[in-house]
Amino acid sequence: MAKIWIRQAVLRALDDAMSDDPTVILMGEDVAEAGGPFKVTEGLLAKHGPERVIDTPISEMAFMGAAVGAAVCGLKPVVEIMFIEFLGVALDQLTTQAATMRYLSRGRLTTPLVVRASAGAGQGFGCQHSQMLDHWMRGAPGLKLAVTSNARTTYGLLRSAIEDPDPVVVLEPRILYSEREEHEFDPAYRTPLGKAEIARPGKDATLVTCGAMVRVANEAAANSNVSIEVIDLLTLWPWDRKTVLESVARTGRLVTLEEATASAGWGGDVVATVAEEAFGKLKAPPHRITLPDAPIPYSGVLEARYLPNPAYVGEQVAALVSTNKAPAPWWRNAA
Amino acid sequence: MAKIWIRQAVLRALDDAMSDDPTVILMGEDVAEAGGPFKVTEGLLAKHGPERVIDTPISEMAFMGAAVGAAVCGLKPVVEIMFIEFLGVALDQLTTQAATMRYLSRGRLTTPLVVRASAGAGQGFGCQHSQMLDHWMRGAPGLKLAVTSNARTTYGLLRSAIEDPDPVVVLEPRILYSEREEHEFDPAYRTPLGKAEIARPGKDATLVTCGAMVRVANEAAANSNVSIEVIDLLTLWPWDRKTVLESVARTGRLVTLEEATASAGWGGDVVATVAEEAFGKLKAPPHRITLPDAPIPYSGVLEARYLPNPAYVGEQVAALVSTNKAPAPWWRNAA
Amino acid sequence: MTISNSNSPLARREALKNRLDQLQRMVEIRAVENRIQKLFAEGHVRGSTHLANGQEAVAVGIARSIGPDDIVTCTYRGHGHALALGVTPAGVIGEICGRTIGCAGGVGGSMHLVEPSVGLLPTAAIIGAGLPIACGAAMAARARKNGRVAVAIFGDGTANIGAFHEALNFAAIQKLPVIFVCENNLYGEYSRINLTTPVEDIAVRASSYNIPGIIADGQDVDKVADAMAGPVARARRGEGPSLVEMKTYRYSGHSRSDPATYRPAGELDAWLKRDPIAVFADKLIAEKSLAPDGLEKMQAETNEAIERVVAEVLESPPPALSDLFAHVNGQSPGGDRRYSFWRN
Amino acid sequence: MTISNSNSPLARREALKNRLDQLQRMVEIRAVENRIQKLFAEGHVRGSTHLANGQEAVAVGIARSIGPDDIVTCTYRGHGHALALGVTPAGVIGEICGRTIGCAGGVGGSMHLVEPSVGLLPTAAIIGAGLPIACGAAMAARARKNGRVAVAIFGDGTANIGAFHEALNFAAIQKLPVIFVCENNLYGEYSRINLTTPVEDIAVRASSYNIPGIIADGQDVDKVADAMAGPVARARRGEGPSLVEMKTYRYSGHSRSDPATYRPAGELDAWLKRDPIAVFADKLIAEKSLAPDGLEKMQAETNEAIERVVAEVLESPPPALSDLFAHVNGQSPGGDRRYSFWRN
Ligand SMILES: Cc1ncc(C[n+]2csc(CCOP(=O)(O)OP(=O)(O)O)c2C)c(N)n1
Ligand SMILES: Cc1ncc(C[n+]2csc(CCOP(=O)(O)OP(=O)(O)O)c2C)c(N)n1
Ligand SMILES: [Mg+2]
Ligand SMILES: [Mg+2]
Repeated sequence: MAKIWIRQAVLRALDDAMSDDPTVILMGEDVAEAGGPFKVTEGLLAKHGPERVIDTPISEMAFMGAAVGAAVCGLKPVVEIMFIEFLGVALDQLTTQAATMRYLSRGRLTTPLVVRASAGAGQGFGCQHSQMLDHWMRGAPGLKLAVTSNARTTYGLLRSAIEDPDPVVVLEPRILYSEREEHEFDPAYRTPLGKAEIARPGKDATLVTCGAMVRVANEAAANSNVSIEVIDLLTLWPWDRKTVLESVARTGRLVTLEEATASAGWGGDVVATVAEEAFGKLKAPPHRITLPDAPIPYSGVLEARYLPNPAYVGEQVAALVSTNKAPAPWWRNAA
Repeated sequence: MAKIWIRQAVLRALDDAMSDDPTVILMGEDVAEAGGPFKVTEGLLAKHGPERVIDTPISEMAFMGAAVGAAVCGLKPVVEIMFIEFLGVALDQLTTQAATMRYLSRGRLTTPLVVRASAGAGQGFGCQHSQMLDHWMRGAPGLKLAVTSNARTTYGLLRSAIEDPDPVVVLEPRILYSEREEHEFDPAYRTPLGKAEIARPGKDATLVTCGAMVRVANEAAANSNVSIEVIDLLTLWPWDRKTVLESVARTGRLVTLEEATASAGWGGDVVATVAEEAFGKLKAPPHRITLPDAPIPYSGVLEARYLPNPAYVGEQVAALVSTNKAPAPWWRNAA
Repeated sequence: MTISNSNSPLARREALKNRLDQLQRMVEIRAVENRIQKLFAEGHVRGSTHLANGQEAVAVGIARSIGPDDIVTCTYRGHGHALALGVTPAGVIGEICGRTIGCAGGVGGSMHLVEPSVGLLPTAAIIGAGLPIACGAAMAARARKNGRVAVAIFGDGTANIGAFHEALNFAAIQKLPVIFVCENNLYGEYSRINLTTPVEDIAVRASSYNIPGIIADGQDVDKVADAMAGPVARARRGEGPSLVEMKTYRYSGHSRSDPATYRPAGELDAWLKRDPIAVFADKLIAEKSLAPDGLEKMQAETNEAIERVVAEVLESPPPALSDLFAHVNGQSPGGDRRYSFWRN
Repeated sequence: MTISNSNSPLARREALKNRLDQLQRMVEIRAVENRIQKLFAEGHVRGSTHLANGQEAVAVGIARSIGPDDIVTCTYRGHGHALALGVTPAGVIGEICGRTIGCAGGVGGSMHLVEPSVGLLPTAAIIGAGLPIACGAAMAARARKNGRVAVAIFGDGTANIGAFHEALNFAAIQKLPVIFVCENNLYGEYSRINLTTPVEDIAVRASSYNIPGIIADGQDVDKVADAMAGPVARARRGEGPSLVEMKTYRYSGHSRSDPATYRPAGELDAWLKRDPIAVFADKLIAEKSLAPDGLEKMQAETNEAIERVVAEVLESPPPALSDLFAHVNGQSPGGDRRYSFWRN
């Protein structure tokens, strides 16, 4: 097995998709000549040419909307939104236009486009460049939403998203780009949209998470004296109720772990769904591990505490399992 | 008591606020000369002058951002976003800029602005002009979010929002504007932000809702043979956990009712919070009454079915109370 | 002109090669808009609707100057454009009445007309949304090297939204085959252009993108077509986008609820004197292709035809509950009805 | 020039009345940027940071031409502007190192510098965000009738985002006292302006809004100030906004990680020949207010001073956990520290 950078999985997925399908094009700021701000598109311009790998002006609304029009007319655009926050100047094209195109045309027009966006905290980019913001993309039933978690799922989700007939947003935890991993690429491999994965089996509690938090969850589980089943949700919408409900049926306990505050996170929907469907079957209250209600701080000391870490997650789950009571979040005392 | 149109409560709140505080200004498309697309600002230009009641170009990003700058520099801007969907071209200024100003300036700068937006379905405006979209505004801890439900709360929430030191979004269910109600204005009255209200007491189930759905909930409760306690959440963030938890402690059952799909609605957070805090104390599974996962249809026949109505809500709650099992949503069979 | 009563959008579009049919289409648009006003009063129309009577020459002039497989994005004020491009009166009126016979099966409504077979993407209800989308359609045409163009139709007030600026800049730097057509009817909702826009001519903004900016008389269908010809040819040659401004006027208010009292006295009358239908009818009479009383006849026939369509529409059922769940995404019921531009 | 070592942003701003202090401030900016580069290498800086060495004349020229109670919005490339406006080196370096001594207490970072007492709002990390915000500051000034102005500082690449267009149009129609200053350093990230923008001069876009568009040599602090004078006076007179384009160049890459290999050979060298510090030093020598070896002395002193600041910063603690929850909203801990512009 070769050790690769996870950013290479993005590059490889885009390269393979473009090689397999001549209608796939890339658009974004500095994705062509410069090979991408995060170097995930390096070499694609030389290999696939300037008509398919396109540098754009700083005009998210224009190129997001252009992707919609291009998709409707037969191309498969992959748009890079450098930091997910930048969708705040272009959201309309994605959630209001792309997501309703199929519906309004009664199935005659589709928008098979992919929005790739780096997201998440942990690197000191500050409060305007570190959020997940997946909640902006929920509530638009014509739109699908996925989050990558390692080299394999990065490759697999991107390939599936590009082949999907609908608009799909793929959030790529920025912090993973520069991580290394043993991985052998399989061009035929796909991570199916809508399916969650059991990242690590366990008996005492189901820990549902996604993105960069999957590593945190796995590490917490590995070092825990309770048996934690880690589920990587992978697709946030439509999410895999079956896998989650079956796991909770086995473990009897549910914990969600996400990079979002409670009021915006997907954890609310997951916990609510389980509370509705598995009523009376839980041994302990469902529990959400979230971010505190504060913007993301720049200071490394603060950001390290702000984000859930393996030790904290381990304590929280262990406390839930041992007491069958929900533990208080760390800030209940700190604040 | 005089019968008034609910739109008059908006007008009166704005007029009184501008009379009490010379720093309050209004901005929006056609709010001045024309008196507002929904006629909720009629007469304000004549009374308060063109420097305080300002017509804008069709430039949501510009006037939303101008409101941020004006607020930071000592004015109290009230911005009208005609239909909440239009924030899709200006969201950055609200959730990324306004919401972080206080934090980034360490409390030296604040943005006391109010965004008023008409929202919600029921009038045949179609899928791009009928959403609530409150989820776009959640997950930004510097920002507050409220929804009006009648003449009193429209007046009371707007006055509180304008007096609040933080940016506040007030969603006004469009369908209420043209409803009439017995109401006597009290200029001293405020609906406090962060407090929910028990709209109708009951013993068998707690029905948490907001906005136009409060009427639906009240009517359902009035015609039900089970005793339903209707809670008007009023503020969606920060929401009143105490009132909800205390009610559920009394009734032992929780139902949420909202104009949103399950994956985006605030119901997930409310149900999750109750499932966490009231674990083991519920007689029946918590239950969410939501919209189906489809865009809002234009056809009156479809939209009437798409939106929860009193009969349906009544059946759902009654079924939950009588069987202590969660009833299936209407579309489980229809779809 | 009976062709215009065809149920084939494509055939209706082809008919515009005939100048009499162009006049008839303008008459039809006027008749449909007037009838929709009435249908509103009769309670058959929900929400809002935005009439374009007075702007018929712009719609027909554009439609006649591009082909049915060129792509068009338009706005909520799209009834006239939809009819001009070929959508049938039943498709338009049916949609506005929320019936299955409508061009979006009754789920879209007045603001969302659509007909892929004549290049019309779903009209957008968000200001500016159509301009970037047209850029993308143009990118797809360029990728296919098929010489097709995209046309984005929008209003004067839309020239103040960010998407306008970004789309024109993007199209210019990418040299995209797209024509941006601004229908300057002097008003954005209830605001006259001078209250929101510091320049009188939207076309001057073309200089910010180093592209041609052209101004045309929007009340003369021939002048509209002439103004389109150069930009369309330029786009097909791969030389990039243009901004074309059509000076026109909407006779009614912004939407159903608007009496348009904000208009200066005499403004409407002055424009009525140059009514696009009368202007074109006079030409055809001078050209001897229309009898002196030809217009009245045409209007009478058209009104009757529209009444028949209205009857047909009101007999058409509303969508079924299952339509609510159809075509939401690729997993939804409704079947694969995907339309491929430039493939059939 | 010792004044520049003052800990009072206001005093540092006042010092700019003195031409020698203007030179010293430019030297300080250069020294701070170079030191930050080093601090990055030393691991004291997280995330990204965007240096502006080469653009010092623009920063000092703007700061000297407006008052401390005029409002400024700026971007992530704001170290130089913050220092020029008066923020102390400790406030800037401290923030970039995430220490409590930083101007945002260490919670903001390199992209979010702030100092209300000299009119600097938190610099924004989202392209274009500052332009509409400056419009609002100008509205507030106008409402107070206090003759103050707002200045929005942004880059050439930002001229392609919607907020630029909307803000200029809004300011023009409202005749707001705001000056839009575009630092045209020829690059937006790694893209040269000609690859993203179909016009060479951003200033030509002023014509789309019927406002003055001015182009200035950004490497000569006096020319920068001259270019600002007219627009500032015009704004104070209530005659509306202007767009001022400063032709300048950034010596380093877009951000820490960028070696700027995309630049044509010789371009950097050509600009280095007109280094703003050298250009101004030569003038002051000619004016006899600076000794021939005065610049070297000044640079040496400044470097020492900055080293002392760095030592002070590295001794400053990171924020406390409680700072994470302070000033999130009105109910948060942290106390009422609200600053009122034009009230004190
Ligand atoms: C982003 C956005 N803002 C505001 C509106 C509300 N709105 C609908 S039509 C309209 C006026 C548009 O004027 P113009 O562009 O001149 O087109 P016209 O209606 O005159 O054809 C406005 C402001 C909208 N639909 N979208
Ligand atoms: C909306 C948005 N899109 C993209 C970015 C990423 N970005 C940060 S700086 C930059 C280049 C800006 O270039 P310019 O305006 O010329 O300013 P300069 O960096 O040259 O000072 C870009 C694209 C952003 N911060 N916000
Ligand atoms: Mg108009
Ligand atoms: Mg630049």
